[in-house]
Amino acid sequence: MYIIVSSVILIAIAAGLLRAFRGPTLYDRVLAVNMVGTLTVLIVAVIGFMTERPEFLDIALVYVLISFVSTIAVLRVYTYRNTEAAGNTTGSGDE
Amino acid sequence: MEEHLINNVLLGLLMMTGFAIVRMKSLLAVTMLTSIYSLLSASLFVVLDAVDVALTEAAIGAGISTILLLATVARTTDEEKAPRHKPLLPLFVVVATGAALIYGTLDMPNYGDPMAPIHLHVAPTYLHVTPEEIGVPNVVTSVLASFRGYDTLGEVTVIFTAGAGVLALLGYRTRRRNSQDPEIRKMVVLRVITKLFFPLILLFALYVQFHGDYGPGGGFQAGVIFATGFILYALAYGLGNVQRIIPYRTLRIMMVAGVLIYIGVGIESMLLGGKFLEYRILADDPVTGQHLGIMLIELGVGITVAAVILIIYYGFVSRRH
Amino acid sequence: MGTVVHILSWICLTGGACFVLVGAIGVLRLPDFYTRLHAVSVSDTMGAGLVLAGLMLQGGLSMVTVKLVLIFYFMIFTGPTATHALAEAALQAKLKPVVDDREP
Amino acid sequence: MHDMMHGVLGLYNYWIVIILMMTGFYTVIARPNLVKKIIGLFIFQTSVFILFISMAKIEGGTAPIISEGARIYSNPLPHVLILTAIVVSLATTALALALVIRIREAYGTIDEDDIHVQDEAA
Repeated sequence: MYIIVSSVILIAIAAGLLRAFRGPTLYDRVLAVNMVGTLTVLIVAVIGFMTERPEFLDIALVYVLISFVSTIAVLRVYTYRNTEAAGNTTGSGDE
Repeated sequence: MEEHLINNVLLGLLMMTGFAIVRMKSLLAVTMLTSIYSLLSASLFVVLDAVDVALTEAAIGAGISTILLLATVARTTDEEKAPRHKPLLPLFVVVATGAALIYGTLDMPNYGDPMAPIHLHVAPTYLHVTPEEIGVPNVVTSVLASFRGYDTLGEVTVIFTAGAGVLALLGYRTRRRNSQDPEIRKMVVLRVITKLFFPLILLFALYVQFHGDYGPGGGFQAGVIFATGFILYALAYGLGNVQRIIPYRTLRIMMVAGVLIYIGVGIESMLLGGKFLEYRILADDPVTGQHLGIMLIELGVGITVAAVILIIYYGFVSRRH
Repeated sequence: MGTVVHILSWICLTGGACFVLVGAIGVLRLPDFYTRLHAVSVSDTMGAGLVLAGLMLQGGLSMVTVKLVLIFYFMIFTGPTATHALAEAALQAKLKPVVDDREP
Repeated sequence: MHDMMHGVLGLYNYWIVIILMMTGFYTVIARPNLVKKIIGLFIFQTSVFILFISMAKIEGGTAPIISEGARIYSNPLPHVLILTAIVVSLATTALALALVIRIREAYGTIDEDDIHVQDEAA
C-alpha cells in the first residue's frame, strides 16, 4: 500500500523536475526546487514506514530545513543582483 | 521489491538531472539542479539504508554547497559561454573511461549480495562487537568515533585546513551592524518566521549532536545544521547582525578549540596509561569510558565544523563584488 | 479500534497522494509562474498534511508521531514563507502574469 | 525475484552510477567555465558516494543501528568512509570556489579559454 503513495510522490517529483528543466523563468525553477524539496521530505517519511524503521524521521526534518534555507538563499541572490542592477553599474553594492 | 522500484526510479531521476545539468547554460539554474541532484541522491541513501550518510549529504550537499555555489555565482557571472572547441575529444575520453569502468564491474559481486567479500571481513566484527564493547546502538557512530578515530581526526584537520585556506584566499571584513539592502527589509514574513525558527534550529542541532549515538546524526551533521541556522539568520537580517551574535574572533577560537578537544581526549587517554584515543580507560567502566570519549570527540568535531562553515560563509559573503 | 484507525490512515494517505498528484499536474500544465504557485500550494499543504496525518495514525502514540508533528509544524510555516518570498521577488522583478485578453 | 537479480542484471545499478559519474567527468573536461567544472566535480563525487553506498547494501538488510527485531544490517564501513568523504568534498568545493572568486577578480572572467588567452598575452 505504501508503494502506491510513494509512486505517486515519485511521479510528482518527476513533474517538478520537468518544470525545473523547462523553466522558462528562474522563478519557475525555484518553485520547482521548493516543490521537489517538500516531496522529498514526504518520500523519506513514507520510505521509513515502508522499511519498518520509522524512527529515522530526523532526516526528513533536516530536509525541510535545508530546502527552506536554500530557497531563501536563491531569492537572496536575486535581490542582491536586482539592487546591484538598480544601483551603480560598477558593482560595489554593499552585500 | 518495493525498495528496488524506488531505487530504480530515483536513479532514473538522477540521470535526468545529470543530463540537464550538462546541457543548461544558466549557472543559477544549474546550481538549483545541483541542489536537487544532491537531495535526490540523499533520498537514495535512505533507500540504501545509509541514514547517517543521507543526513550528511542533505545538510552538506544540498545545503551548504549550494549556498556557497550561489554566493560564487552572484559574485562572478551567471551565463556560461559556449566552448570554443568541438567536444569530440572529451566525449571520446568519457566514453572510453566509462566503458573501462563498466568492464571493471563485471568482476564485481551482484548488487545486494550478502556473500560479497566486503561483507565478510571487518564489518561483521564491528556489528558484533559494538553492542558489547562500545554500548552504542549506532554502529556508524561507533566506527567513526571509536574504531576509526584516527581517520576522523584526520578529517577534522582537513576541515580545519579548508577553513584556514578560504581565510587566506578571501580574507575577512567586518560588516556595519545594520548594513543590508532594502529589498530584504521588505520581506517581513520571512524575518518573523526566521526569528521563530532560529532557536528551534539550534535546538535541533544539539539534538542531532547528542542523539548521534542512538540514531542518525553526530558531530559533522550537527555542526552543519548549527551553521545553517546562523546562515538563515544572515539571509533574513543581514550579515552584520549575525556577526554581532557570533563574531569572527569567537569563530576563530571555536575552530581551533574543536580540534584541540579531539586531540586533548587522545592525550588524556595517553596520560592515563593507554594508547592515543583509547577511550575505555577514561572511566572506571570501559563502556562508560567509550561513551564519554565518543561524546567528547563528537563535540569537538561539531564545534570545528560549525565554526569552519561559518568562517567560509563570512568570507564568501563579505567579499566585495 | 485498530482497523478503524488503519482505514482512516489509508484514507488520509490516498487523499494526500491525490492532492500531490493534482499539484504535480498543475505545475506541469498551468500557463505561468503565478498560477503554478497555486498548484504547488496544493501539494505543499493538503498533500503533505494528509500524508503526514496518515503516517501519524500509523505511528500511534510514540516518538515517531512527535517527530511527524514537528515535521508538519516546520512545513506549515516554511512552505508558505518560501512561496510568499518567491512571489514577492517575482512581483518586484516585474514578472508579467499571462492574461487572457480576448473579449468574453 | 531473487533469480532475476543474478547474472548481468544484478550489476545494472553500478552501470547507471557509472553513467552518472561520466556525466560529471564530461562536464569537468569539456566545459570551459570554472564554476561549471566545479559542479561537474560535485556530480562526480556524489556519484562515487552512490557507488560506495550501493556496495554496502545487503538484500533484506536494514540500517546499521542496532535494534531489536532486526537481524541483517547493511555494511556500516562504507557509510563511515562516505560520511567523512562528504565532509571532505565540502572542504574541496569551498576552496575551489574561493579560488574561482579570486580568479575572477584577477582576470575579470571565469572562462578557461579567456584566461589562457590573457596568460599568453602577458
